[in-house]
Amino acid sequence: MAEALLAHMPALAVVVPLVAAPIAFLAGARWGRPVALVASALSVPVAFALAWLVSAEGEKLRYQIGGWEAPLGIGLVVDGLSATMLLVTAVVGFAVTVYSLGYFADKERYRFFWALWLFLLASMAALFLSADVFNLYVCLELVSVSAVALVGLSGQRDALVAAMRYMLAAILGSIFYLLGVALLYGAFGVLDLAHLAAVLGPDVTGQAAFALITVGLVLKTALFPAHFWLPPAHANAPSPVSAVLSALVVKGSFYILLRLWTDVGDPSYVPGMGTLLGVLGAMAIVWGSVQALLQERLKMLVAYSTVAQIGYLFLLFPLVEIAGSHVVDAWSAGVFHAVSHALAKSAMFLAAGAVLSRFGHDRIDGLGGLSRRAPVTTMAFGLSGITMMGLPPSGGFVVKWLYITAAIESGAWWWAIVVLAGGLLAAGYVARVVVPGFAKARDDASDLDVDAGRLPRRMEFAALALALAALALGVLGQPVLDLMAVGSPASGVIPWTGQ
Amino acid sequence: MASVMPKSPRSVRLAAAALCAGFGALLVRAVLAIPEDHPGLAPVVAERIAESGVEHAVTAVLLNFRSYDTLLEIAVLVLATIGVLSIAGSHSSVWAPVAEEADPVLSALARLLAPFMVLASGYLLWAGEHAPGGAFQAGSVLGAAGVLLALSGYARPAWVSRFGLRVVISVGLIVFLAIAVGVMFLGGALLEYPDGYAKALVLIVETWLTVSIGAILVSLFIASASPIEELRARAGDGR
Amino acid sequence: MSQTDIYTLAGAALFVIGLYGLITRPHLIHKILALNIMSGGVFLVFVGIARRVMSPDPDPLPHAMVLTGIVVTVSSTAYALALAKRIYSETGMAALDAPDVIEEPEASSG
Amino acid sequence: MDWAVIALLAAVALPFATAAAIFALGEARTTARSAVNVVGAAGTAVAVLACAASAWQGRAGGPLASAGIGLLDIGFGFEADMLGAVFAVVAGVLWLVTTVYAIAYMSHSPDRARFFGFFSICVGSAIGIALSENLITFFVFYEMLTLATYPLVVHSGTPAALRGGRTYLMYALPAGAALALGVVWLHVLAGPVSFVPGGALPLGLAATHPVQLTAIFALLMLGLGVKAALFPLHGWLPAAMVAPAPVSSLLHAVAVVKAGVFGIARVVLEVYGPDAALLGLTLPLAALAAFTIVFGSVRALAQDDLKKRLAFSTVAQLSYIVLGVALASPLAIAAGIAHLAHHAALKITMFFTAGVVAEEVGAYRVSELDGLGRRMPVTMAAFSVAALGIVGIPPAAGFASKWLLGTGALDAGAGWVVAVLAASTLLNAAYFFPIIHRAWFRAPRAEWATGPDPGRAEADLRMVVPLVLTALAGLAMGVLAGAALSPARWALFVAVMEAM
Amino acid sequence: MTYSGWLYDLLLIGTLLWLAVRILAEAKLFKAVVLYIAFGLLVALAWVRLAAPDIALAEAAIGAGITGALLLDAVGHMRGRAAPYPSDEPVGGAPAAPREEGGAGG
Repeated sequence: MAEALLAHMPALAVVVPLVAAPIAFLAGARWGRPVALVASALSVPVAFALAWLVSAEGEKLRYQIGGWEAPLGIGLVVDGLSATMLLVTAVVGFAVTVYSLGYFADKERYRFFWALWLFLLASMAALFLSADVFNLYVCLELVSVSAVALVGLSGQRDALVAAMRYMLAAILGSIFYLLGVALLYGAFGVLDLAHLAAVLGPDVTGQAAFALITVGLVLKTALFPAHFWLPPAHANAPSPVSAVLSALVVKGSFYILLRLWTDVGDPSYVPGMGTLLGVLGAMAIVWGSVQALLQERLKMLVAYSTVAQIGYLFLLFPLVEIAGSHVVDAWSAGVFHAVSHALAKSAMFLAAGAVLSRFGHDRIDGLGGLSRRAPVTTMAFGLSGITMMGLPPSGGFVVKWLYITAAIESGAWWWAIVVLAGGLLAAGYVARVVVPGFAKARDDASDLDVDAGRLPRRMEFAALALALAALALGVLGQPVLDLMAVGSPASGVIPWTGQ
Repeated sequence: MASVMPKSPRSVRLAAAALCAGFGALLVRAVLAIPEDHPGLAPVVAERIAESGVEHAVTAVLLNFRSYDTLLEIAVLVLATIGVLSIAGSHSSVWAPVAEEADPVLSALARLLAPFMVLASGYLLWAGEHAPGGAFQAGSVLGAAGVLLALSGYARPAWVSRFGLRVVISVGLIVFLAIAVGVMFLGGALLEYPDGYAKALVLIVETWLTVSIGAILVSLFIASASPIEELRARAGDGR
Repeated sequence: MSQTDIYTLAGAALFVIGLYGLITRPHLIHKILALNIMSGGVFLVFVGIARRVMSPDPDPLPHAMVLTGIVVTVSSTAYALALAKRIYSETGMAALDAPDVIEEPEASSG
Repeated sequence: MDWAVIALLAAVALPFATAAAIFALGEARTTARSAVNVVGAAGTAVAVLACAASAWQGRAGGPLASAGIGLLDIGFGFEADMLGAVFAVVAGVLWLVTTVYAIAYMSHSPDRARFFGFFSICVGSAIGIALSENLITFFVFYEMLTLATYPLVVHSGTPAALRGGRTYLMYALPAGAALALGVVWLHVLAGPVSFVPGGALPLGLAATHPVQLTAIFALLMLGLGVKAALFPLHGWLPAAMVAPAPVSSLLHAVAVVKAGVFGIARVVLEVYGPDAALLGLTLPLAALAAFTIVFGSVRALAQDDLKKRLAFSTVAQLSYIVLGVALASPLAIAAGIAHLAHHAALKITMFFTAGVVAEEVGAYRVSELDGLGRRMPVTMAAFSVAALGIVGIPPAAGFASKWLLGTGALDAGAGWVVAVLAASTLLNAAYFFPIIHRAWFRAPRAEWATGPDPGRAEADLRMVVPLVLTALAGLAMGVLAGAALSPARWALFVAVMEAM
Repeated sequence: MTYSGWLYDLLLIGTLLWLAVRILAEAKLFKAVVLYIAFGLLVALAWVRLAAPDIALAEAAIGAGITGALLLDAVGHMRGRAAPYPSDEPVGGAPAAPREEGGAGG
């Protein structure tokens, strides 16, 4: 029985939240809460079981839905990368669920939150497991529609306009992606990722398909200069939603890019593409950080920080292309960044949300003396800031370490400079929030309402727990590094060239 | 009404034109390079269709070989409907019968057409097993019938409460999921129909999907339709 | 030139036309229409590719994918329209950007 | 696990555990917090002393205790070696003394949980730096120290404090980036770098990659030089004097700044080893240190603010250590290492005193100290002993340092250093003697005789006892410099190993 | 392929492209949506030409039908004005908002 259960784990990872979503919808405003809590709690052991399975097996697992073998049927694939992303989704998802129970105190107004939220969790799981390019399209649509609906949930003007902008960008991205899928099918006649990798050749249609898919996913990942939709959407969404959008949702489309460019093909498949993505990533780091330095609202600052941190993800592509023997470092750096940024950024948004809902505003110049009024929240923000800066001991430092190693090793030291400069800029915008927190509380320097009631403890501690997890990755990160390396292209073989 | 066509700045239009020209050139090249003789997966489908429980290839792909896509697609539908409900707010006409001041001609026409559309839907569902048709077409026609009725002012029956509406919206997904997961207890994978049961299970799924897609499409339309006060206001405008 | 070529090229053209409209038309309804036209173009490419198999029944896979795509597209269109209407109700505007982004309005024949 | 490993892990972990407990107890529970703090500090002091004992036991065959966690191909590793034990004992033992002082000093200050929590983290980081087995671990704790110090610098929350904090970060963060680049680059070039007496670079690397190694050295010195307050990277230290006295005492005279010089010692002696001289890197470093000595002393002369004068004195004194390491003869190295301990005891005494003076009589400037010796004779006696020690008047510890450094320089064939030493000594005397003179030989300020509490009045015992103890320690290190286990002897032992 | 088949395909495609351009150039939204419904029906014809009757049925019902109905409702709600800003023409009943509200971020 236990054996059978384990064999079905990949399906369960999707099915658990997917079954819970319509149930939460039926259950309504009150009973949707426990349904969501149970489902997101169950997802955690399922994700751990998958991670354990993959580690024990030491190679990719496949699960064929409907019992139909690829290329006819759709497969779920569990390798180190997908298990890692699932694990992060489950952990962040659970923490955010706990936080949301406190955040959405107005049950009736947000009665649709829980169903939409579970759909988002289910679609993220489905996306990270899917082994089929068309199925990934459906997953992307699920992710986008649920994410946009969550952004617009509050019904406030700014949120609605932000949701619309996000929606248009997301649909456009999906259409680009779908056109790419059409061309891939036209050129190679298969949809399964592994089959695609086997038959992928230097083909004009195939290259165009990769380019179109990349444009679509870059739009959805909000890589500079396609980031225009992200800051308003992430800043105006309810804070738990902001957390998950920044932590997980943008990583979903990045994950597909990673699969395509390092698992199916490699960055040299379309000449210049790796470098182009890297350059855009570098520009994102600088532009996002500078914008974060200029923002007046805390959540806008955090959102622009996401724009910057997304840039780090894309440094992976040029470095994987050129890093030679250190391709492992470059690849691991990108994936590890996805993990540690997910933890730290969700912590930041949850902290910002705690500030916003406790004090009623998030203007940065009105946060004087914050560390005295809300020490746990300030601590959570500061600790996650350490990961943003890439300082030890944090997951961000491991990322920096790996990137700089890959850059120096491959002789492309300018990427190392980008990484380091980004860290300093991050210190600048984190300091903008943390430093006034230490200022002596003067009446004219602080807009913090002295009488503001305490927040539910679970809100403050959910943020702190995530920030501490991001920090712990910097010391105890080896199991995660081991996990994500299982069956990864970082093991040295680039499939389509057979090298 | 003055018809004014706002335009983007010239710089935006030029940039857009350049971008589109670039994509256009890329696409023309890519499309013309598609190999003409690639059979795709058609032979594989032809080879396995006998096991699928249906004779029509498209239905076999949708409801058996790639039924997972269809499952998630239904999820998108339900999700979008919930999204529309969450946007529409509590004043949406979804919670109350739609406008009662409908055009009598349209109303009569709808009442005449609706039974035929339901019949057509049933035919499409039945035909889908061996010919063009199937749950989607059938569901769409059913949905279209529902929309027509809604447009013609046919009020939602009073017994369809808020909870009932939620059931109608989500029932298709829930049934599909129940079957998808249920077969796992018989020893198969997710959505793996046991030998010999494929035909029956596909038919059950199709039937439910027809009903639910129809119901969802109607709900989507009604839920997204303008709030009732606004319909009244619009009618009052003398439009 | 085969039927596949004709229809895939037509699909590409619709994609590009829609893209241009999406960027240059400020009205949300226009943007949503443009996205639907783009989707139509993509579906044409799919079905054109399916037509390569010149038996009475073309490749069923792209057909199935397009059917799925149509349902997904109508779902997101329905949501986008609901959003547009709500924005109009809340702000009295049907565009994303403030008017100062837009050039002098020109009269058009329509 | 044997006792040595337990002591090693305890030395690193106890301060962090103390910090966690302090944060958890929160602001209101003062007594429990103080108790936890003192117990944690005492435990740490015992642990670092045990580490020193294990290092001494293993002095011939390598450290007895090592431990670590694997991450990537480097891992975090700790070991209790002879060199590290010096800094660990200095930081750990002085923490206990400082804790007692600080509990009294801060007794009316707000935000004490935050203060003592971050203080513990700083000490833990310093001990981690001391006991790191490799450059990566060192770097991790070095950056932790950078960040954990910030809340202490800005503790009072005044605009001046925030300015000081900003200056500090402006120096420290870019330095951290340079250090990171250097560390990773070295790792790529030379593989995992453990600290090994006599140098850790693979054989022949200096011959094949001289330019890269030089660039890496420059990056490392840039990163470490900020905390070591090497000219021109010293600017943050005087600005950071806005911090409360316990911070200035332990962190800005001992833990933080010596983390920098200790790092320089590790890199020069135990990473580059003889290659540093081969590549021609030591002479520029020595010259820079020598210049910083003179520069710091001259700037100290001009300061009327007592803490700023002490800060510039620290700038100069830190470079004694750098100079000793850079000269690389056994005696010079011994001088540097010994001075690490000597200067710690002496300078912390002076900062303790400055804090007491500011707190008790509100005097912040040298010109306000007239006749203070008669009001608080014990405190000012301790101050005077420490000042004379730093100037280098025998028998206090500073003399031993200077003597070793001078002879070591002559051994290394760098006679010019003696001139620097002489000039520095004169300058030391020139900026400290006026203070001593004012305190003992000028008439007291009028309000002290007529105020509510006229005449002789020492501060709270919990502040006076620590500063007397540290002054006595400074004296003892000089008087007993020749005794077994004295810092000077210990340093000689390390120096011989390093120079082998 | 036969000559007449060619001609039919080209005519169909030409009309589709022309309609697509018209839809996006049309100032009156109501007219644009009606054109879009026509577009959808013509696309359904294209599906028939491509031997995809399943899609033709779905397109007619969903693509043209449901989408068209949703679009018409939305246009009715927005009163068919192509001008997206309240300043162009005062609209009775619709709440006019300050301009800066609409341009959140970006």
